[in-house]
Amino acid sequence: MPLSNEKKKEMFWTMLLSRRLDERAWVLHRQGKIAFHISGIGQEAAQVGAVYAIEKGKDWLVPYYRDLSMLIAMGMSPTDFVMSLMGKAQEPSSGARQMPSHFSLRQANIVSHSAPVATQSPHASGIGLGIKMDGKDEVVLTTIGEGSTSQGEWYEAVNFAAIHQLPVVFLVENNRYAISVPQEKQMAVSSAADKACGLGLPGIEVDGTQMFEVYDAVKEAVDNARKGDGPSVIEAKMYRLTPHSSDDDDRSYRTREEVEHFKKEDPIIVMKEQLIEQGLMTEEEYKTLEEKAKKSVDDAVEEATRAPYPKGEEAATPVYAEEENHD
Amino acid sequence: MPLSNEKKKEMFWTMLLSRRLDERAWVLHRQGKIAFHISGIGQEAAQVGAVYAIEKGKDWLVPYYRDLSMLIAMGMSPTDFVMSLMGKAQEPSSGARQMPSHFSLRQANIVSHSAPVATQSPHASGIGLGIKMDGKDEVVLTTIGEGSTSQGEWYEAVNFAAIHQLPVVFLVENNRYAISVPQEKQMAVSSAADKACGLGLPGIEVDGTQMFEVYDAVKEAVDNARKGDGPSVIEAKMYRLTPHSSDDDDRSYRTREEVEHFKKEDPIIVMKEQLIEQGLMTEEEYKTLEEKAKKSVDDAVEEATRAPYPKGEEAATPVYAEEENHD
Amino acid sequence: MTEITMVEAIRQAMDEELARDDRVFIIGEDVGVRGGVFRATQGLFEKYGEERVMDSPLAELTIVGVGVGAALYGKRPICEIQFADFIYPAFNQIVSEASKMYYRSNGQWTVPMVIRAPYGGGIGGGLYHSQSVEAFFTHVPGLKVVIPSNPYDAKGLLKSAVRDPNPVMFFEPKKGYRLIKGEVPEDQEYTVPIGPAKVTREGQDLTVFAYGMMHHYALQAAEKAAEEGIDVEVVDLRTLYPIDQETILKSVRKTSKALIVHEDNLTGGYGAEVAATIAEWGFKDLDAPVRRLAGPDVPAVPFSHPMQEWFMVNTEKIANAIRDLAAF
Amino acid sequence: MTEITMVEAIRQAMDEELARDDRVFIIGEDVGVRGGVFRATQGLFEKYGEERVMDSPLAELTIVGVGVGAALYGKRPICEIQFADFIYPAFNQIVSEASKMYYRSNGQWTVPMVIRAPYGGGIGGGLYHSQSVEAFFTHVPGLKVVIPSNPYDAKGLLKSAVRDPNPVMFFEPKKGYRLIKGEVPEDQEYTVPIGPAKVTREGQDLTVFAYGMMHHYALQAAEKAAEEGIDVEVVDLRTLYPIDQETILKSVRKTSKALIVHEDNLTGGYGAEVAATIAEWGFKDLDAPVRRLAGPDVPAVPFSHPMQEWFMVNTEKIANAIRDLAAF
Ligand SMILES: Cc1ncc(C[n+]2csc(CCOP(=O)(O)OP(=O)(O)O)c2C)c(N)n1
Ligand SMILES: Cc1ncc(C[n+]2csc(CCOP(=O)(O)OP(=O)(O)O)c2C)c(N)n1
Ligand SMILES: [Mg+2]
Ligand SMILES: [Mg+2]
Repeated sequence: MPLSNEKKKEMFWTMLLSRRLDERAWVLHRQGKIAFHISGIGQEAAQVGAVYAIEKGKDWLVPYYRDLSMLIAMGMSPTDFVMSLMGKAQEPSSGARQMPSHFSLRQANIVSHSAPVATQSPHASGIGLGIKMDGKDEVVLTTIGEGSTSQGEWYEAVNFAAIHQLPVVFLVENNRYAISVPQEKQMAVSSAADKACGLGLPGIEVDGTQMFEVYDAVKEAVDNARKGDGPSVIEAKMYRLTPHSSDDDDRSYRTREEVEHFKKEDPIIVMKEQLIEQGLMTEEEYKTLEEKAKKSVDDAVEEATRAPYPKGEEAATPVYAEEENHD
Repeated sequence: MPLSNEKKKEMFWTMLLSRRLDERAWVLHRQGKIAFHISGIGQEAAQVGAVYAIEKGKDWLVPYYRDLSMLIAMGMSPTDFVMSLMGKAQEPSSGARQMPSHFSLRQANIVSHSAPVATQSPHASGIGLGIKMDGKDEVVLTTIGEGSTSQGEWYEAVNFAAIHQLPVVFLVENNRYAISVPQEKQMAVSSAADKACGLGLPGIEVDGTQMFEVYDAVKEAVDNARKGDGPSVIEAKMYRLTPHSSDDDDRSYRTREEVEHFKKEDPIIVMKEQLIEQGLMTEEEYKTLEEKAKKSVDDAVEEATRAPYPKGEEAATPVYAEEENHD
Repeated sequence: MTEITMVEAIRQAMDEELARDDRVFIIGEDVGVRGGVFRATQGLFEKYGEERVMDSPLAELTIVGVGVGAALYGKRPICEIQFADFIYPAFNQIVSEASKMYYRSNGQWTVPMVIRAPYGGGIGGGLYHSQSVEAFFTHVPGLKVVIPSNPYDAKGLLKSAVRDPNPVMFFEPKKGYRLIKGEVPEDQEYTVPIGPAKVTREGQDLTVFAYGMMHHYALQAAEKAAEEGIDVEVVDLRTLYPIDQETILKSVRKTSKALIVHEDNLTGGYGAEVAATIAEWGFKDLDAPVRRLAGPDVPAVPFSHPMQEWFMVNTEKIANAIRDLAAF
Repeated sequence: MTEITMVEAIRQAMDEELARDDRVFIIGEDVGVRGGVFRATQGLFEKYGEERVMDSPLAELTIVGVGVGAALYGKRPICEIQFADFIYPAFNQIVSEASKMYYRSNGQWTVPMVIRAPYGGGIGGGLYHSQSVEAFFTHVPGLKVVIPSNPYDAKGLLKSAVRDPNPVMFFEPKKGYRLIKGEVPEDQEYTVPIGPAKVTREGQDLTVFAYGMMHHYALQAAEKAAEEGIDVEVVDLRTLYPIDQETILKSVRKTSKALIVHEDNLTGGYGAEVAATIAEWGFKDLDAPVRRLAGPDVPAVPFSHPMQEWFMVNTEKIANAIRDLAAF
């Protein structure tokens, strides 16, 4: 079933809202109102395209720190996110224990991830194993940066999923850098999708600025996984338009020309033009969306600013569970 | 330059001597004279074929615990080996600190390895890096079992070597089992050589009972590495003709029929017949070799039996080096 | 009650838990048809099938990482590490992930899993089949660390570990697998709670704190000492982490002298924490220095028999340490 | 003498060692053009080229495992782990390989390498950019573990570490990178030996043992206490492993009271070994319980500022502990 026009517009809206929220985080950082931000700017088309291919409330998402727009798509509110930026007690991922953008949303089947890269990949395979054991038709989508596929952890996770034909889609968000280190120093192949051939599962490469192409590729992989046809690796190629994080200065390792070049391929611009061209959205509508996004972000900042910080001693718990957390 | 007939006979002799030594170890174990043995029986053709492709005294060997015949080829004496079986003070690998078959021979550029599998693979890449930095034309040969290629450690080692085009040959000795676990539970590809395509280096499969085919394949990879054309993965397919170790009982996981089937492809028989067929060896000569091997093994056992055990307190050192050990 | 071995007790615990709760499954190297290299899973593959007694690839990170994921999904994995010495590839998954998941998600996600591993020396295993690794984990909040010393506890504690909603490191003294036998109720289910240490021998003159194989030897050494008129109390620490300060301090209050024994290297070993606890909170009760008897600070237990014996703590060495401390 | 920061001292040490010995090279994530995420390798790539200041793949096991191999070949790698929290993927290579190579080969093979990693909290890094990991390594014979507290030592100890024929874990208190400044000789080469702890403040009433950032705070707390008439001795442990028992026990002999401070979690932390050492060999000298002040036993330092402050040991908390102990 192809995406409806409504769905397509909704997807664009998710991209746009995430982008404006993400940009605001940079502003808050410059204003000294938050201590840290790590950005998804430039990766929204791939993220939204991918996450719309799984079923909300049924499938599983095991994300990484750039996946803000996936989280927004799955139901994390802008206020939730700004609270995490500010370290407010009520932020839903960790009660402000983790740095911002280290997501978790139990009720949406979004698994908590940590900072050490690639540790989430075996979790995805383990969830896939559980699904297979129970004979369910759920699917796991997990994401990672291209640099992080250098970790043995990723290899082992994919290998296990391939051996047992688990319903897992391994999405690699290739934004060309791991902080300062370019792809050529991470691998001797031209795409992380190429790594799949060595592990016995399909590897697909897709243009990460093309939201609907990403959707199609991931949807096919998800459908296969759901049918019991096993896992896939998908690499979406894109570009990290911001420095690695608010602690980074990217001028030492890439030219301004390079960044400017890729700004022309900004997925927000690409997708906006595509929607307008295809008659799915008018300039008018777009402006309304922009206003709506701005208001949503403004409100979020205001609400989050009012929210209380945790008390120091709240950090004493919860170290050990008294009961497991399953239904 | 093809192998001379003399070389070929020498290679067969090395196989044969290793085999008889290895068999004696099983006997010593049954007699209660040694505590542990882990065997290379069935893997000699591949091992000798491979190790003859590197240059003694110049190239590097980073082996694993089944490589007895490689060690014999590189200059470890049968007495040395029996001493290690018996835990005698003078055994050259570790002064009896390690279990038998955990080899090291500094003067022959054979690096000490441990029991945790795959830890040797990154060492091989590190040595390769050193060689490249110094602009030397040395080569590293490193070995591993097929099951152990499931470790992220192996993937990372090969990946690094591929990125930097290091002079390393990664030989996988695929004997079809990792203790009881068959290859299908380790990987979703039909050969560890297939894994190479995902890492951007050549992957070659070869029949591990055919000593000269293995030699040719490894020689080509070694030549490429020496020229600066980078690393290769080679998988030699073979069969472990004995239980995993003297602690194992393989009847729980494979049929006697299967083992009997592969005994017919015993590389000693295969290579003996080949040499006789090609007129490189007569039955007479073969008998002489057998006698020579028996005598060599007898002598080794006698000599090793006479050698002293270490004193307990010798184990107190050497924990820290006072000086590095390099020239 | 019948007398069974340690390894049989462990096998029984897993058998019963697999039968009780179909979310429980075993994953590890050679745990399937082979029944485990120590036969701890013998017969379980045949009884519960390939999916619940699952041979993993040869990769400890996979075993634990997949276990964490399965636990998040709602399963209750028992991960077997073939030898404790091979747990390090999984260190990141244990320390960064399993232990911190509950805290970092502010209680959203639990990781109910058990990681079993045989540990310890004296079995001719050399540097890499003899290691004691508990001290790497008794420093990691979020984990529990359990080491049984006898079949009764092994069975009861392992069953508790499987039911615990937290990740539990369960280290089994492999030298005792067949050597240590003990009575276990036959027709009656029981568990042993994770948490409390246990006074296994009452005494007045000094306390020996030990666990695993060393606890076995400590009891023997206490008997020897008794013949010489030294009345030794023995405490089996059992749950090393979180530490049972109360039982430890109560015993020191009574005997005023403490000897801590483990086979792991001395420096930075678990004994340091027990000693530090006593030095901080039992100081007023102490009549003598807090003594530790442990493996020497060399990398691991060497293979050759004389060197292995030099390394290992045994009944005789414990008895000597008891005599010294009693005479202080 | 000029005043420089900790991170500048570390940069200088590497610069000088790269210049002195062409076997030395640096490998790590972002150490090249980026100059390291903390700028510890700034300018070195430009000066020594890509081969000697080498960006690794994003894989700590690779960094250390390749480092071990290069060291075996005859190089002298300096491996940078971007944050100590990310060292666990390399744990197997450090604990199974680097630390045991010399012993297991009976002295044939040495692994002269340094593993540098910034550690510690108080910088808003949350659970995974704030960890103290030293206690995992101060239990591993064959390794040396060094933590400097000031620029002079940082430079001198790092130079010694590079020249040491053994693997040296070199943990750098990242909060102090720019905060702690100190004098370092300008035109004169020097090293500081690995091994000895150092009395950095003489006192009579009690001794505070600390290292890294906590040593910095300990000196400040000692000043506060002095105003209140408490005469505190401060010992900078510097080389944690092997432990300098002599300096520790000598100070306890003098002051009879010991307070050990670290920011790592309390239980099973390095302080346990220091306390145990004192309780065993300095018992007769003690006038009070051996006190430890350390991070609480939660998984790691939380991100949000109030929770971070709750976790972190600081000057005020140390001063309070000093007052308590002095009053005992
Ligand atoms: C195990 C580990 N090592 C190092 C880091 C520090 N680090 C954080 S993000 C990052 C780069 C990640 O690059 P990539 O995987 O390409 O993802 P991207 O950030 O580009 O999306 C590094 C090195 C980390 N988080 N975890
Ligand atoms: C890290 C690690 N895990 C487990 C073991 C136990 N073990 C020793 S050999 C072996 C099987 C190895 O299989 P493979 O790599 O195929 O080599 P083979 O023995 O068949 O030659 C296992 C599981 C080990 N030595 N190291
Ligand atoms: Mg990237
Ligand atoms: Mg095999």
